[in-house]
Amino acid sequence: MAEAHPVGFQWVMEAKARGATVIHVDPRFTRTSALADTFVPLRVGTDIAFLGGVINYVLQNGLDFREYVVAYTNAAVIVSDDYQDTEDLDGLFSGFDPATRTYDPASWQYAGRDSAQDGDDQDHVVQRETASALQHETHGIGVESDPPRDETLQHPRCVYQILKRHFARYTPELVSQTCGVSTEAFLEVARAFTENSGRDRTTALVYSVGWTQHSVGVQYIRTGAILQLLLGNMGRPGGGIMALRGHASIQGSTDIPTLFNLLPGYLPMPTAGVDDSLDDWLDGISHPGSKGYWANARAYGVNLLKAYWGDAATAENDFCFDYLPRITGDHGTYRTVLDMIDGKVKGYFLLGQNPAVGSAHGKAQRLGMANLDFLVVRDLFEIESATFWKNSPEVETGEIVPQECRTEVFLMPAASHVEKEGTFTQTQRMLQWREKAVEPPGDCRSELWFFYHLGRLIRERLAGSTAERDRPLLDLAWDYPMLGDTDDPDAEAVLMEINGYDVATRRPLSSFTEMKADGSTLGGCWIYTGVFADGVNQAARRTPGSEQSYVAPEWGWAWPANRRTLYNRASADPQGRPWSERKAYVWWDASRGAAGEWTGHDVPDFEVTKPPSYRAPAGSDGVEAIEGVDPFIMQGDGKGSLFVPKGLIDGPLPTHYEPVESPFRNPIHGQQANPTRKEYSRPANRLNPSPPEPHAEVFPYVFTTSRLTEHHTAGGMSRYVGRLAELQPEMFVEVSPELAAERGLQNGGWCHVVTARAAVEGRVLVTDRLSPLRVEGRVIHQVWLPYHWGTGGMVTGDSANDLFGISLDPNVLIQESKAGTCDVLPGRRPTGRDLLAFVEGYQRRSGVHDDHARPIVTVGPGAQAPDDGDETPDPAGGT
Amino acid sequence: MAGKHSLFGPVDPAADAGYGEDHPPRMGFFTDTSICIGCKACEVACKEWNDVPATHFDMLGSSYDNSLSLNANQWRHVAFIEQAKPLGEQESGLRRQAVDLGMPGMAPPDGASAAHAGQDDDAGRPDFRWLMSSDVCKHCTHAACLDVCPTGSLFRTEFGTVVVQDDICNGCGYCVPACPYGVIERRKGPEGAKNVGIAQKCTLCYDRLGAGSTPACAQACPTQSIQFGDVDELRERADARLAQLHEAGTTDARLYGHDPEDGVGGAGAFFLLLDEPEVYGLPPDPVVTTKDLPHMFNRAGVAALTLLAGAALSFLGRRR
Amino acid sequence: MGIGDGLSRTFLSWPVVRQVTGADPLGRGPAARSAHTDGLTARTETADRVARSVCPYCAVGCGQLVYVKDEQVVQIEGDPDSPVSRGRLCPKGSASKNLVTSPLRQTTVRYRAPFGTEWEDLELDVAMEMIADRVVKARDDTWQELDDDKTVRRTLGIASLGGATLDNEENYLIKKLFTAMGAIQIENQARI
Amino acid sequence: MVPEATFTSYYGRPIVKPSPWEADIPTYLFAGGVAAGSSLIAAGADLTGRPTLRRSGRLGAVAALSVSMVALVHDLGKPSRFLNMLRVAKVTSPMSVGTWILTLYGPFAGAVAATEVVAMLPARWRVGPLRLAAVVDRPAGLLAALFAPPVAAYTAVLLADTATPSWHAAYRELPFVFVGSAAAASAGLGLVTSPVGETGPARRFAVGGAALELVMEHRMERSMGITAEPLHRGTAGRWMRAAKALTVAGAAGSLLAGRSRAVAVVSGTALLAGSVCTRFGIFEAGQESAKDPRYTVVPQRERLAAGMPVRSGPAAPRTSHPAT
Ligand SMILES: Nc1nc2c(c(=O)[nH]1)N[C@H]1C(S)=C(S)[C@@H](COP(=O)(O)OP(=O)(O)OC[C@H]3O[C@@H](n4cnc5c(=O)[nH]c(N)nc54)[C@H](O)[C@@H]3O)O[C@H]1N2
Ligand SMILES: Nc1nc2c(c(=O)[nH]1)N[C@H]1C(S)=C(S)[C@@H](COP(=O)(O)OP(=O)(O)OC[C@H]3O[C@@H](n4cnc5c(=O)[nH]c(N)nc54)[C@H](O)[C@@H]3O)O[C@H]1N2
Ligand code: SF4
Ligand code: SF4
Ligand code: SF4
Ligand code: SF4
Ligand code: SF4
Ligand SMILES: [Mo]
Repeated sequence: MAEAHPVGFQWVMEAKARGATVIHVDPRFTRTSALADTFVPLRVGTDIAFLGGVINYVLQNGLDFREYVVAYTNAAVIVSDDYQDTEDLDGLFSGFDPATRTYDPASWQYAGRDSAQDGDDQDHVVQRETASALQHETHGIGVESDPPRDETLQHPRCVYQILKRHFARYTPELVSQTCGVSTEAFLEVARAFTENSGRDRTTALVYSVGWTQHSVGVQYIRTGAILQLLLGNMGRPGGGIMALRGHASIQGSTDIPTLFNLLPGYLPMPTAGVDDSLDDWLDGISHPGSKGYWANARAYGVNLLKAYWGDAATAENDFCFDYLPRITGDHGTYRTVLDMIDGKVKGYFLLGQNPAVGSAHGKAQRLGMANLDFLVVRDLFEIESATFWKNSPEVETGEIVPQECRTEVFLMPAASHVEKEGTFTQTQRMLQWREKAVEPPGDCRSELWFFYHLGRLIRERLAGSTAERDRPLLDLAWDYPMLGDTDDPDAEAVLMEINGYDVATRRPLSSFTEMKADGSTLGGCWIYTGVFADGVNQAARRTPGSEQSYVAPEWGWAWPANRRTLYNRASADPQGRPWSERKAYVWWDASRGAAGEWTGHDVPDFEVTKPPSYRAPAGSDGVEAIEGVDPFIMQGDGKGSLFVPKGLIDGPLPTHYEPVESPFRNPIHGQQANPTRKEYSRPANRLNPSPPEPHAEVFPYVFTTSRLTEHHTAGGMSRYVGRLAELQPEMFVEVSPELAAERGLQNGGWCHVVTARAAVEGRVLVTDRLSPLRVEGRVIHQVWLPYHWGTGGMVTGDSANDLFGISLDPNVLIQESKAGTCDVLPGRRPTGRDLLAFVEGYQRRSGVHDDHARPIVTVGPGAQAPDDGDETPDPAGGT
Repeated sequence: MAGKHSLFGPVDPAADAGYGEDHPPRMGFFTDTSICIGCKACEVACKEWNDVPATHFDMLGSSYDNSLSLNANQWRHVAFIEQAKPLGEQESGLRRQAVDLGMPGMAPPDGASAAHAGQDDDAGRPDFRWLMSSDVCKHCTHAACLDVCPTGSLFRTEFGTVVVQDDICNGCGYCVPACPYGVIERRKGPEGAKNVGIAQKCTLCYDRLGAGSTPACAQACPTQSIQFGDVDELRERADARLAQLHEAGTTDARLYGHDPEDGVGGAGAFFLLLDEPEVYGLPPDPVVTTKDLPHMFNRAGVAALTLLAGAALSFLGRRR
Repeated sequence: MGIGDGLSRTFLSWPVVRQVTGADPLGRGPAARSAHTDGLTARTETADRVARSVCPYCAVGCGQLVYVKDEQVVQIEGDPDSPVSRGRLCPKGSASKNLVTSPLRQTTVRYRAPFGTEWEDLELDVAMEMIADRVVKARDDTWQELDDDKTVRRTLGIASLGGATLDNEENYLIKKLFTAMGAIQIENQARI
Repeated sequence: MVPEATFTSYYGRPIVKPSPWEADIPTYLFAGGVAAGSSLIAAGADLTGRPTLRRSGRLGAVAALSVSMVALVHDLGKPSRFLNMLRVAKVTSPMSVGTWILTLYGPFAGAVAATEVVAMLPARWRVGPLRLAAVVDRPAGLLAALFAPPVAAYTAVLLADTATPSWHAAYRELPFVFVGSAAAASAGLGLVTSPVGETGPARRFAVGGAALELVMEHRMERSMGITAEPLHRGTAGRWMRAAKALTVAGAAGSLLAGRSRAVAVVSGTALLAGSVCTRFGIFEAGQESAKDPRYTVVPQRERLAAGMPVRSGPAAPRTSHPAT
């Protein structure tokens, strides 16, 4: 956190100054470790084992916050007796189909639910293809409101007992063996965690991409969530799970997504054959019968369609629902890049992203771009993704010959953050408006300008077309006030459309509860409704922090409803009283209003007048079904999910799998790695062998990549900026003194790192911050590389991402770029054609050279069978 | 006004320099290195504000320090020290270690044991620490650079700080060897940069102080490792922080440069360190060179008289 | 003679005289000051205006104050009012002025023709027209009405990547336009 | 030899900075010494009626002074601002003091050199104001001689008043070394330029100067502790060894030079060369001492270990932390 979110880290330092214990668990000693009270080095890719150990410690010693757990989580719920655990199936859950490598979650359901009538479910295969877990980020799980419960938590099939059995094997000894952590260090963490949780104390968990960029990334976070729920840390001040997000508006670009599977406000992109009608689509979101605010999905969906297609969207035509294109599976960026290599994609827009450096498998990225009709790069600088035809490593090896590369490239200069106005949504869901300081120089323009005018030009070209396919473009509500000499669309007008307004009066909506499903209101992103409450740009609010409470509600605006901590109903006990005075945050005040109100430091995440004593009438659903003791109001049962019966591709509980590339056999289960992961097996995407495959020893070391405080991601905003470039001027590789001795590496000298994809070189930094670990009785060396370099800018160097292949978490299709295996050699790498031959030599020795399909399922029926991975059928089919 | 402590000893430097008694309080820095995260924001913010050129684009292989030192193009410098050292243990005076102590690659632990990684249950936590510290001009109470400057380019401001006047300095370079901390330097380049040939160092953002703002580096510092303020108050804060750390068992914490009785009369920018000063590249007991100046002039005077007398004697002798 | 701070200065402003006549006999303080020094001001004071902004790098979302003089950004520093950052910025945020004023910034359109070996220049509006033509053509060429008999009404021939550095308003228009166009492979950093 | 001291540093990087000065400055030190000594010799020669020695002294002084001024200006980072030196008069700055000394000395040395030149002109040209030359001649020469010793001595303070370990540690003896060296060198110049008949005082001056230099240099090294090391190492060591040899030889030669013009020229040259070597040697040693953190840390550590940190307060040192 000190490395990549330094200013955020001031709050950690402040907490530490006030007596908080700071623990850092990371494969290497970083700036964060330097300031932490305790640093625990662990082997990359083993956090589930580590945290699973803590969960086991909690459960074995009965240290959970019982009152919270019983009231607010699904611990008491009884699960179907068809359910079988990884403990029973050697690393698989019940419902696994080795042919498709997917789970049928029917057996994971709560008892009493007839999974046969589960008509509204998306097919689990489709779910995996469409990265559906990302939708569930806010969708909550589609389960019915009132499952059978045993509040004594004794029932053998209640979630609590299942959990206990599931994690029983994660003993301190197993943690030590798997993670390379001493049992003492582990126990210290477990004790600190539990001793600092409860009524009077809370523990916060902070993660970022050290957890997400794994083939089991989502389950990492699930493990954290289970622990935090068991300890009663969710929805409470100083608790929770803090996802430190990446770019300035990565949260915003997820909320108002430029993502293939989502529409604004986490509405899913409709799937062909599933969401055939508006009703099908909306029911798939609202899960009729479930509790919570998704019950109003119709209003959200209709408002979006109205915002898109304005007057053309009417109740009669289902508000132009048919205008939405349909997805049929995985259209993620990695899939798309492989399609580019196959020539299926004609045009590619890069809108402030530099995949030639930033995305896994750099070579595949660049070869894909070299096989387009046209590429539009919008950036501040002449980044590598714009110059792949000229100076990429493939030009050096002869794989791209400029005179033979047909891609037409437009490099369009972008306006910077001070040259345009608009909102960023930062990591805590807070929108902050930026004022425009100066006009952009030269031809620099904002994306707002570019897309507005591109749309205008396209619509001009199609004007008069009678083709049905052109209706969505021609009917598009594409009319914004223009500002200035360059005809910039008014960003505030766009924000107003996002917020939503009454169609007739243009009165801005103040809350999504004002959204109507009849077409009389429109709004482009329901969770953002309220940012223009009272017609005021709330994101531009700037009441100084020093003049308000620590929650600072009058600075910017947070979705939803300016709420700063989600699920904060859980900060009060079931009766609505603060769990303790110290930790008071939101509580029920019987003396307020007519019959009592929720109040506190934050906007209550609960209906303000619904008392704790409220019990839902039988048969109710939606908001009405949320009881006074259901804090998790977006979940189908209103409870925090310790066990997830639905919505996750790879299992209802986290279990330790090895990274896809690992030198070790999974010490816990026969199933080596995540069996449902996405893996595109093809010659261009060779992966290093891992046990039980032979030849894993060719790549004996584990490597991981991450960030430097001094650089930014793919380097576009740091390698081209002198002030930052000089701080870390060269690509380097961190190794422990032990590994340096083993491989003859000299501090300050050169080395190169090799995988089945590439060899990249860097200067050697020998450091005690990396230490060999003892795992399963063996010493394992971990190597660390920053991934910020490329061929452009003021300081250049090899790109660490060239080392990675593509294998993805099945839930969200995020690549495993935190763990791989490699070899490390002293000196500089070969160049030109020799480099290709060099890497090929490694492929041969490790047995992945010839057409190689690797076993993905390693237990049960179908184990060890070669698996072709996840190729989707040729999409360039019918018209 | 010049007084008995004008060359050495505790003094209010602005008053001593003739600003009268109603000058603003002395301003300075207390840099608490125990909370520095080594982010280098101070380096960058300083360079941005003061338009200090970037000149160094080589990796140095010394942990994350690629900025080398305080110099004409580096008015803040963050040091990174990797130490295999038992935490919380008391330091002896003179370390019995080689010159290249604490450098990456020094003294690898026994290859096989890997014990420092905390593998063995009884090995305890890793005996390793990473010290970071942002160094800067000390704005000495008795500033050698200022004292020796023959042009009056270096002067004492009303805030008690020491600043180069770029329009006055003739680049004589005298201030450079005079500084006991090796801070100030004549700018050699790059070509086209401003003030080439002129002595350069931290101004404690004199222009910003005049506008009532915080210096750029302190303003940026995410963790407030760099604390800016009234020196008297900072000294109190430093004492309190030291006491707090000692109480918490960090016995190797110590203050550096805060003592008005020390060799430079106390630094306007002082530090809380976690190890001996020289580990951070700081002199352990710096003294302003002009402390000895009267003595030096004395000796020179005697020498001059000796020369005169010698000459006279030579001529008084027998004519040959 | 050129003693002192310039020919126009009088004998009385000669620092030696000030040393002798003032309270600074050692010539360390007021006596040594130059006229230029007396006239120093912070450029934050002389700026024409200040825009309240947000750091463009990471998701912490630190507040920035952008000082503008003569339509040029002259300083970017932390906004002390921000409850997120309290005026502080990390090295990246602190380098923001350098980012937006970097001499390496691309300010004109660059075009690389198929099989080209060098960049060419292109007028902005020409480039826009060319891109619009290519989008329309690619969409026509790769339009897909059905997939396995299921209506899809889309193109898989146009893809886009990026969004996390952009404003919400921008992402909104991007998604809106591409969706209307039938392009679905719209992705950003949230996937990686 | 002092045993190798153990010490700690930051990656072996220097703590103090070496001066940015180059060969200009030792040249300046040397030339200043020659100028000062020459003015003294010239005055003595004037008073004792040694015209050649007087002329060579006066002209030598102004020539050396010119060399030193060129060297000084050349060394400035902003030579155009040379006159800024006269903005202030700072007693805390040896360079400022030196500047003002030179400002006093220079005109007289220049004037007396000018009168010497005038005296060399054919009599019919010595008309108008030039006639004044004869009047100012001796007073100017005496004043130049009066201001000359500070010129020779202040340069020692110039070096010593720094944090450069091997310079500062030498501050007690260095002025004597420098005036000795100045005497020897200027006398050397006299030996080279004047007939043996006039150089008796110069020879005595040379021997005395050389002796002073050698004796004080020896004492200096003994008092410097570890910071004397650089005087024996590398380039500086070579300069210092050469300086000693040349000065001894030059002094010995000058004892015999009364008879032979050739011996006088050779020994005078040796003395001049010896002085050059002394200046370069001490200059280099200082530069080296600044580049090696050892010479900054070890003496300070020794001080601390002995319980004698430099403090202005009462005898019992205030310790800031347990380790000191
Ligand atoms: N200075 C700087 N700041 C940034 C960025 C930048 O490039 N530079 N990028 C921004 C962006 S886009 C993002 S997404 C965030 C990312 O912020 P972070 O996630 O903090 O960034 P990383 O440095 O990639 O990874 C964090 C840590 O994860 C560790 N790690 C790797 N594998 C594992 C593992 O298996 N388990 C555990 N426990 N730890 C592991 C790495 O050693 C590393 O120290 O930062 C944002 N902030
Ligand atoms: N090996 C490895 N790979 C990783 C990661 C890792 O940890 N390890 N982390 C991953 C993560 S989390 C991320 S987010 C990615 C980041 O990877 P990228 O997003 O590809 O990297 P950036 O360099 O941030 O690219 C953003 C670009 O946007 C440009 N830009 C900035 N502002 C604007 C603007 O307003 N408009 C336009 N048009 N352009 C703008 C910048 O100049 C820059 O070139 O890297 C991923 N890749
Ligand atoms: S630290 Fe050096 S440069 Fe700074 S005031 Fe003191 S003597 Fe001058
Ligand atoms: S270099 Fe400039 S500032 Fe330094 S002493 Fe000389 S004149 Fe003064
Ligand atoms: S006070 Fe100003 S000049 Fe000095 S280091 Fe800080 S930012 Fe730089
Ligand atoms: S800005 Fe603060 S925390 Fe960062 S390196 Fe400088 S002193 Fe340390
Ligand atoms: S200043 Fe640093 S921490 Fe703050 S938003 Fe910018 S990059 Fe992130
Ligand atoms: Mo990211």
